[in-house]
Amino acid sequence: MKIMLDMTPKTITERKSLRVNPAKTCQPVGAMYAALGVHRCMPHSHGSQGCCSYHRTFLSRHFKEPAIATTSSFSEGACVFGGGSNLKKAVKNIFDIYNPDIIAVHTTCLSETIGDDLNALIRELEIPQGKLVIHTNTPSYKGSHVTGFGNMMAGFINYLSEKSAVSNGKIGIFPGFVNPGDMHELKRMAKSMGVKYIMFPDTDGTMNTPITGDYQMYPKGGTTIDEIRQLGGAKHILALGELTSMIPAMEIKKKCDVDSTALPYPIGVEATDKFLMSLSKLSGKAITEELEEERGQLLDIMVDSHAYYGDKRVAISGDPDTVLGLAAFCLELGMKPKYMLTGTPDEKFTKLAKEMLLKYGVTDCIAKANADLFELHQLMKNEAVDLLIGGTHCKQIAKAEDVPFVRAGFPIMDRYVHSYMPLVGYRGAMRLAELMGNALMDRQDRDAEDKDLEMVM
Amino acid sequence: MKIMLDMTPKTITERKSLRVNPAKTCQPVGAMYAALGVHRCMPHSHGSQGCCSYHRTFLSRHFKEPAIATTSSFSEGACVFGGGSNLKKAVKNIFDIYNPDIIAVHTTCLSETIGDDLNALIRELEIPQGKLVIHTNTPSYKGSHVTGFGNMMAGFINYLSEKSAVSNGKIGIFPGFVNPGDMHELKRMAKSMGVKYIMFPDTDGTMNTPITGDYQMYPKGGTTIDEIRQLGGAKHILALGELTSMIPAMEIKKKCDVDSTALPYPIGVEATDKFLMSLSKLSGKAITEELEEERGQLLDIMVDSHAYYGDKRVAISGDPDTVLGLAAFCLELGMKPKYMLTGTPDEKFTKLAKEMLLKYGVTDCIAKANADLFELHQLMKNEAVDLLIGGTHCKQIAKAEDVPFVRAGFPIMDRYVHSYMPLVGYRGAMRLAELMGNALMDRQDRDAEDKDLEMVM
Amino acid sequence: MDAREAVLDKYSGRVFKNRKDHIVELDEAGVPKEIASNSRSVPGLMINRGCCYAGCKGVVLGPLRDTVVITHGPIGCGYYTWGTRRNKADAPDGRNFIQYSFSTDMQETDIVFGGMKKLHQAIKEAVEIFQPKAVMICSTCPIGLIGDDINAVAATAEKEFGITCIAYSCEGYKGVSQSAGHHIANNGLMKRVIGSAKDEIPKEKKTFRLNILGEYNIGGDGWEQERILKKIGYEVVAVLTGDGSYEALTHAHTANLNLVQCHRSINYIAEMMKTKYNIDWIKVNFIGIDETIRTLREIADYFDDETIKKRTEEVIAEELEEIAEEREFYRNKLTGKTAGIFVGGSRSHHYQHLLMDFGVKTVIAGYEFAHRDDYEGREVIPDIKLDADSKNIEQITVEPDQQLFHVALDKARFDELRKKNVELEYYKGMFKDMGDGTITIDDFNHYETEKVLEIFKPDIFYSGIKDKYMIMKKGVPSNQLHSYDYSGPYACFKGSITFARNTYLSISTPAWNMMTPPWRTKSTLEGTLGDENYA
Amino acid sequence: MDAREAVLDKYSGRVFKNRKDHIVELDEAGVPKEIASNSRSVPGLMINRGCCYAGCKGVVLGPLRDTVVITHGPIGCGYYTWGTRRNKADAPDGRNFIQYSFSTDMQETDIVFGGMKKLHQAIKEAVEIFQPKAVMICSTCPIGLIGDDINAVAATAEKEFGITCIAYSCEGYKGVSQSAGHHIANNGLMKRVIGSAKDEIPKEKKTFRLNILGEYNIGGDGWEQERILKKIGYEVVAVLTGDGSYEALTHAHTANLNLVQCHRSINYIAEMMKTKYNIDWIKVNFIGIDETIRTLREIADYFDDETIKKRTEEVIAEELEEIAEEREFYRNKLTGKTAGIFVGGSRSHHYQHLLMDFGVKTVIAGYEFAHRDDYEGREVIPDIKLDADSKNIEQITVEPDQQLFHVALDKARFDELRKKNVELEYYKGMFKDMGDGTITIDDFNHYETEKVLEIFKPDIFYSGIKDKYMIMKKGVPSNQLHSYDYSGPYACFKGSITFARNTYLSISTPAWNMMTPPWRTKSTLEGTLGDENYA
Repeated sequence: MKIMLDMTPKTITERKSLRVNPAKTCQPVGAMYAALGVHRCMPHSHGSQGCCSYHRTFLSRHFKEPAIATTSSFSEGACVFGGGSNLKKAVKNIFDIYNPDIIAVHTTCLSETIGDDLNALIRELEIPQGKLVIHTNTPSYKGSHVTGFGNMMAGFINYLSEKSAVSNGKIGIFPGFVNPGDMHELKRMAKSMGVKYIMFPDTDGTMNTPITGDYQMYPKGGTTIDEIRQLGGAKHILALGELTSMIPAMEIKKKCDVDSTALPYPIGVEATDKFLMSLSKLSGKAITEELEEERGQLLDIMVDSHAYYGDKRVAISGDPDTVLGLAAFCLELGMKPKYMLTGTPDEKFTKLAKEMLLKYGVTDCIAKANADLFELHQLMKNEAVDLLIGGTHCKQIAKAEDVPFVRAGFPIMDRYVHSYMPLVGYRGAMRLAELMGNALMDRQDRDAEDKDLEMVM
Repeated sequence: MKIMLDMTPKTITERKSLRVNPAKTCQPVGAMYAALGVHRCMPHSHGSQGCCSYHRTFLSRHFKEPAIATTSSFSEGACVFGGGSNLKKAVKNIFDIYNPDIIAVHTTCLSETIGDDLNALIRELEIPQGKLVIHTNTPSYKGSHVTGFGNMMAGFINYLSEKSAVSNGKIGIFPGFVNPGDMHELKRMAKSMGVKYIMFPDTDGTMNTPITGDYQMYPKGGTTIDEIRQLGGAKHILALGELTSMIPAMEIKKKCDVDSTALPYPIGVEATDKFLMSLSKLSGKAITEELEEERGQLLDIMVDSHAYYGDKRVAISGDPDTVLGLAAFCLELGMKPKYMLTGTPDEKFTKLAKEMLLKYGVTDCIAKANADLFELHQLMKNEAVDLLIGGTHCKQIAKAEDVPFVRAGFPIMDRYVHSYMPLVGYRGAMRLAELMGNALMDRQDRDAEDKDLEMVM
Repeated sequence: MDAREAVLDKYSGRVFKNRKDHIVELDEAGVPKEIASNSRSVPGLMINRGCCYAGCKGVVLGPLRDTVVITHGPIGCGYYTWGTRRNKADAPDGRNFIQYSFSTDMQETDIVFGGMKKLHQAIKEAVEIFQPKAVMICSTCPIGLIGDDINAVAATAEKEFGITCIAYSCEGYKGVSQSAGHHIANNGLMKRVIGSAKDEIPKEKKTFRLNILGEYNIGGDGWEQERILKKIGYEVVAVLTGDGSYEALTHAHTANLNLVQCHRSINYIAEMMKTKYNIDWIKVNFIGIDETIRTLREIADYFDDETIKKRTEEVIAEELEEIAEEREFYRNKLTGKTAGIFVGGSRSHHYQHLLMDFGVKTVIAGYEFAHRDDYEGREVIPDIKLDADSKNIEQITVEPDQQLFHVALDKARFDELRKKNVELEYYKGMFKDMGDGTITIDDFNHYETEKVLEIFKPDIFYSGIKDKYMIMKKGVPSNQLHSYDYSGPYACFKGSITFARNTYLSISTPAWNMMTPPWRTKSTLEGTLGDENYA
Repeated sequence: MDAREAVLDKYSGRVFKNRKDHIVELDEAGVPKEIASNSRSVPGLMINRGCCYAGCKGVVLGPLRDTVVITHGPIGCGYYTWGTRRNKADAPDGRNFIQYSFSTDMQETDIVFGGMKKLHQAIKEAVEIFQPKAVMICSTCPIGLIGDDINAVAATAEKEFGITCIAYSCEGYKGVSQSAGHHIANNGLMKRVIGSAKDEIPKEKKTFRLNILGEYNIGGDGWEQERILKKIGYEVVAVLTGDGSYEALTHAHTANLNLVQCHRSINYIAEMMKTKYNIDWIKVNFIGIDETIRTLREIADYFDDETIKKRTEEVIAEELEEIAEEREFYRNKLTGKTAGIFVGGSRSHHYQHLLMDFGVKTVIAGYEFAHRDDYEGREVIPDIKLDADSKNIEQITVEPDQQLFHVALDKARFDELRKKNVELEYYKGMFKDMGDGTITIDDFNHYETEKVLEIFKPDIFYSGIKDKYMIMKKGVPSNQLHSYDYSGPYACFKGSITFARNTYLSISTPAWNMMTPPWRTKSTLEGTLGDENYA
């Protein structure tokens, strides 16, 4: 029988060199996304123009929003003589024509391999009064898009954040590589408590903008340059995503001696508890009744619907902190993660996954970093699951194996609205519970014989 | 071939007397729901104990929450001698044992047929100091649960609302027969604008309560008795649901000379615009940037995803104002309502439906009040649709006809989380767009040949 | 203050006087206790009982799949009994009315001017559109008051449309609970349906033909019982009424033995079939592993056939083998837990055995609408005084049908079986299996449920949907034993595992450990700030 | 200030000097204009162009379904070209690699120490796991710099694994756009694949064997063309490269005629096959109803066969009949609208015809990576001066293959066809179909797109995903002509209706009328308060 992904054999053979159906992409696109979370910032890709084109496309496909960015448009000559001249022209043109307040340059595998010294190149630029150019190094052959996201944040901090003798009392929140809807929800929770914070980066207001008939190249959202400066005087940083936000957290310590606390993405009950308690401890503000009520509502839902999740085996693929967060909530719902896979090569993922699984006594879950979807598919062919959670690229596996599929994480290229909606916080967990519950119950209904279709569930 | 609802013939024959698979239920359950939206109130069913049992069950199945209510437990003797004695005993016991602040009595077909004079019976009760007993008449053989909801509101107003020479400046909001999640969203919008309002009734906080290990028979939510009193001095009432809220709107006019404006449920763009503009006009408060931004985001989503809705034929079944609201948003998305059916017998529904359809140039939609799901199914057998929207009872039709199905309205007995989430407001419309979009796109994916399964959509 | 007193403590005056006799503490197994039951509920107490209509249409008649059951009255009652009871049915020919709800949807004018014409027209439409095997009519509260003669309408329709048409005057206010409705439904079925095909009784000595009475196939329980019985070699003539059919019921008189699963709802028919057709009945219980084994052996014993006995043991062994591993797993997980059970008729008794199979002790149990015999055993029946509410329910008497009379079981064999505690023409009731300080409540209410939860702190509490969410808000896992929480079957061997699994999942779902926000137990100032620090 | 000046107004200095020659206003149809194209983009301008790799792997090689195409480089490039271009493929035997992405996922150590070993190992693994018909290797930016000899690796692998293995040095920085990649891919296919089966040319006089060149089967366009062509009586030997296969390409030399759909991406192969095999090519256009008719008639004319000609007219009539009603409907809805089209190679030209079928006038058009001939017609080719970037792209020359040489078309017939404007060995370019104040922009950028939208206010603007959301934020409907907004096919008769329908839905979706909140145009104090008042 001819089926989807028919060339994937069940037998798993070791692959040392061939990557098939990756579960990660390259650093620059993460850097571009981070830069889009800064107010009046133009992300700039220093390399061939294909990179910039691909990254803008990737982001537009997920967010259904314009993803502005420029490129140094390397030609063969630039490879020989270095990209300095292209950067210089580009920066001049960008300020002339698109007039951002800041240009955030990230490198590519090309400019990295050439060895362009961005520090030097930027020092030599003529930058208009009041404007800024900063950069980060994002070699595509190291880490993944998640690494690039952190590196770009570190670039901003390195250039802009100012060490301060006295704390400005604000809490820095690094939201991690999440959706505008998540950042919005993180801010709502902080606002509910009256916490003074700086969210960095912040794509809520830049990558989920209204349509009005009047296109704004720089919408009113995004972390302001001033806020990034002030991060250097923050009281403390909550660095969400124990892998994602590590690089900028180390940078802000190094540059401005601001301490950070690493927290998991606040997905599910305990991780959200941790986030709120940390906010509360640092700010001295109480966790509000409103939030406590949402927590109780979430638990109410979890208790009410537990039978539909209990012992269900789940495969989760995506970015490392997202997979960890989703798995944590699945465990809280009584589900059993069977596969936890990320493409990002970072063994810390495996360590954290194992700790979490151990806590819930789950011993037969395969947790792997530096993995790909071809492997996930092969694993699923050998031992099936009840639910698959991941980005759009998993849909073929879901179809091939006829497994219920919940879209969560990056990228979701084949559905709408997701980027406006949170997965973080208690409200986000309610949404996740609904998505997973519906997927499982829809399947139960689909597979039910007519005599077994239930009117009440 | 044996299929779901196999006894439903395609040929439609006229039925004058036989109701098959109803799309409505009886008044008392609506009255019970309305009373559950009042703080420290015990709904009381004056009739046989089966009514109360069924109604509590119905509400618990939809909300996954306790639905408290007591009954007069009519026996055959009560039918002969009248229910006064039962009511008297009941009221005493309720105050003794369950200690509410107010008992809200509604009648049933039994006590109505007997002819119990509730005004007289209540006048004769010994009511503890500071406690209240009110009532409404909800004969099950008139209207539907929607009518009962309005009647119970009118009962509260009739007993409690106090006419005032000077306005207290508050806007009364009658939310209609909607979910706690909707009421929460209505309040959020009003709060965002700084409008002083009284929401009546308000099940946000009574029918979506947290789990804490400590059961509260009377949770902190619900409209307070004092607020219902103050409704009589309200500046104006926004009566949402042009059919649902008509009865209480007329009652508050009659009792306290407070004017009301009838508005459709704020489902979709224009209806939400109307609601906010009315709030703004009445309160003098501006519509906030936050809300305007949500509106723009909603429209952005609608534009981005229009191709998946465009020209899709949709069947909508449910309560009259809900069907009108859902149809309005479907039309705004470019969909074509093909059937709009409600079980509630009220020709105003048909009139409003036709006006709305005319505005969008849709001429082949069958809009019917006093209809049932058997008829809907027969219609769908004759001319198919692309999407079915309604409560759980539609699921068999969806399975029988293999039509994508979105659950919205009452009752949803076979899924979780829905009652916490809004359909009203711009955020509610985003959720609806996601639900409908996913249903349509999931179907496209399901039916796609492998070669046509799209990675980007 | 013992538990019973603590529960009653809040009540004063008339309520105390009423309720005190409905609550019984069972100190020691075997000591007989009397309980008040099957009497009017106290108005204003938030009870779980339904009405007569619910017992007649909702429980007994609803499951008949080939019959159009028209609810005659306003829309509500027909609506609420539509697809909500999980009495599954599967019509091989697709003629399945279980998915439908039929009603006359009475309007105000019908109440004023009478609904007989409307009912007649509704029957006409039902027959024309659906061509069912039979039409049944169930009236709701106002019908009795306005004086619609539904029997007359049914008789006319039967003649006019040439189809069996039976009316049930099961108005909601009749009796004190669903129980009245069971009785009315039983009467109607006995009078008009059971045995109406009048086919001859097979005369061969050895036939193993059974009816299962009081099995409504909730979650497929009946199917599981049929599977086991057929595997052993029995023929199931009719099930009353789970996945049942009018058609099968007309032949029910040809069975050799009636198995009574739910004693409360169907004992009337068992007795009447004994009188009319001399069919013996035994009280069975397919809920619980040991109970299923006991039941199967007793049925085999009844027929006293070596092949059947051998096959019975083989099937028991096979089934036990299949569940052995999971049984052990869940027994380990559940042993030592305690439970409460508040449900309708017989389940509060049946499920105690199933729980015991997994080491769970039932410390609280109660019936919603049982009679004294369901608690104390049928020996108390002669002592039960009927009150006015029960007297109003028609009692029918049947006469032996000499033509269709079965050969009697040998008297000596009967006595022998009884001596072996086979519940032949007998039900022992729930009390005999309880004791040890456990408590039983008849017609339990919301307040009492809260109270016993606080006193006994059970690990899980089985009740219905109206209680469920209240119980869980109190932090106690709660599963519905009316609807099996949309799972099942729970009957027989495999069903016991499904039940144990659901119970285990409900008790162990992680959410229970997270109910209290951590900041309520430890100050956020002492809270850990993540496991690691980048600083 | 005319439109062109308005667009250029913001530019100063070098940018102005560069861009002014890329923007052309076409006053009058038929007046030749020169446009600068296929030159380096200005750094910092937000352009829509991709890179050489995108043209080679993304466009030309990616659609081959039976071939494992390994991207040699870091993970990104392989990832972005995975499942995103909608070049549909359907392998009857399930051997379909279209759903897969293969890469060497180069790491830092590979960059430092070279990636040849890794590539070799990757090929080994690909062959062992997937057993493809062929392996192709496409290198990305760093590969050229670190000096991996991918041709050597390919040659070794070919020998070692006994499978065709072809390397393409299509590093992203080569050339100025995707265009360089097309050329590199074309060269590789010509050198190693096309005709490699070396099967004899059928000698019978009358065979109607076609290749379709430059058709990538986006949204199934190629399938629709094949359906029509087969219906008429043609045989399609190979499609380059939509739903294409290595296998079919090896036999492509046996076709009698090459149809060139996308001139830009594939004209190299058309020319080389003419030289090597003497296969004539004609520029066709299956986009648009009238264009499809014209194309079908010209192909029939080329073969000059009465049966084919007759069948052509029959098929045209049939297809027209099928779409007549909808064509009329959408023409009524769309007539008078204006459009802009900014897309890659030939579509900005092709779609103008399709739009005209429905009465929509294209007022702005631009190519992303076209050459002068795509604008001005092939007659300007001799005048085109190659700049350094283009010179770096390998030019290969092929020699006539005497054994596989086709019989030449009669010279007189050739001239006759050319006289009838059949584009035999010719493409007229886009300009000849424009004029009347419309504007053309080469290598359009974000700023210019915004600007022309403001000036021309078109009713719809066709572009790609990078522009789409910006355009719509400005209130202008925008559909993607790279991916057809996940719809299609748009080709031929039925496709035209699908296109018209999508266009109509995009223009008419009600949301456009609601963009401005009503309180922005009328004070809420004047706002109507509902239609009715209960007061």
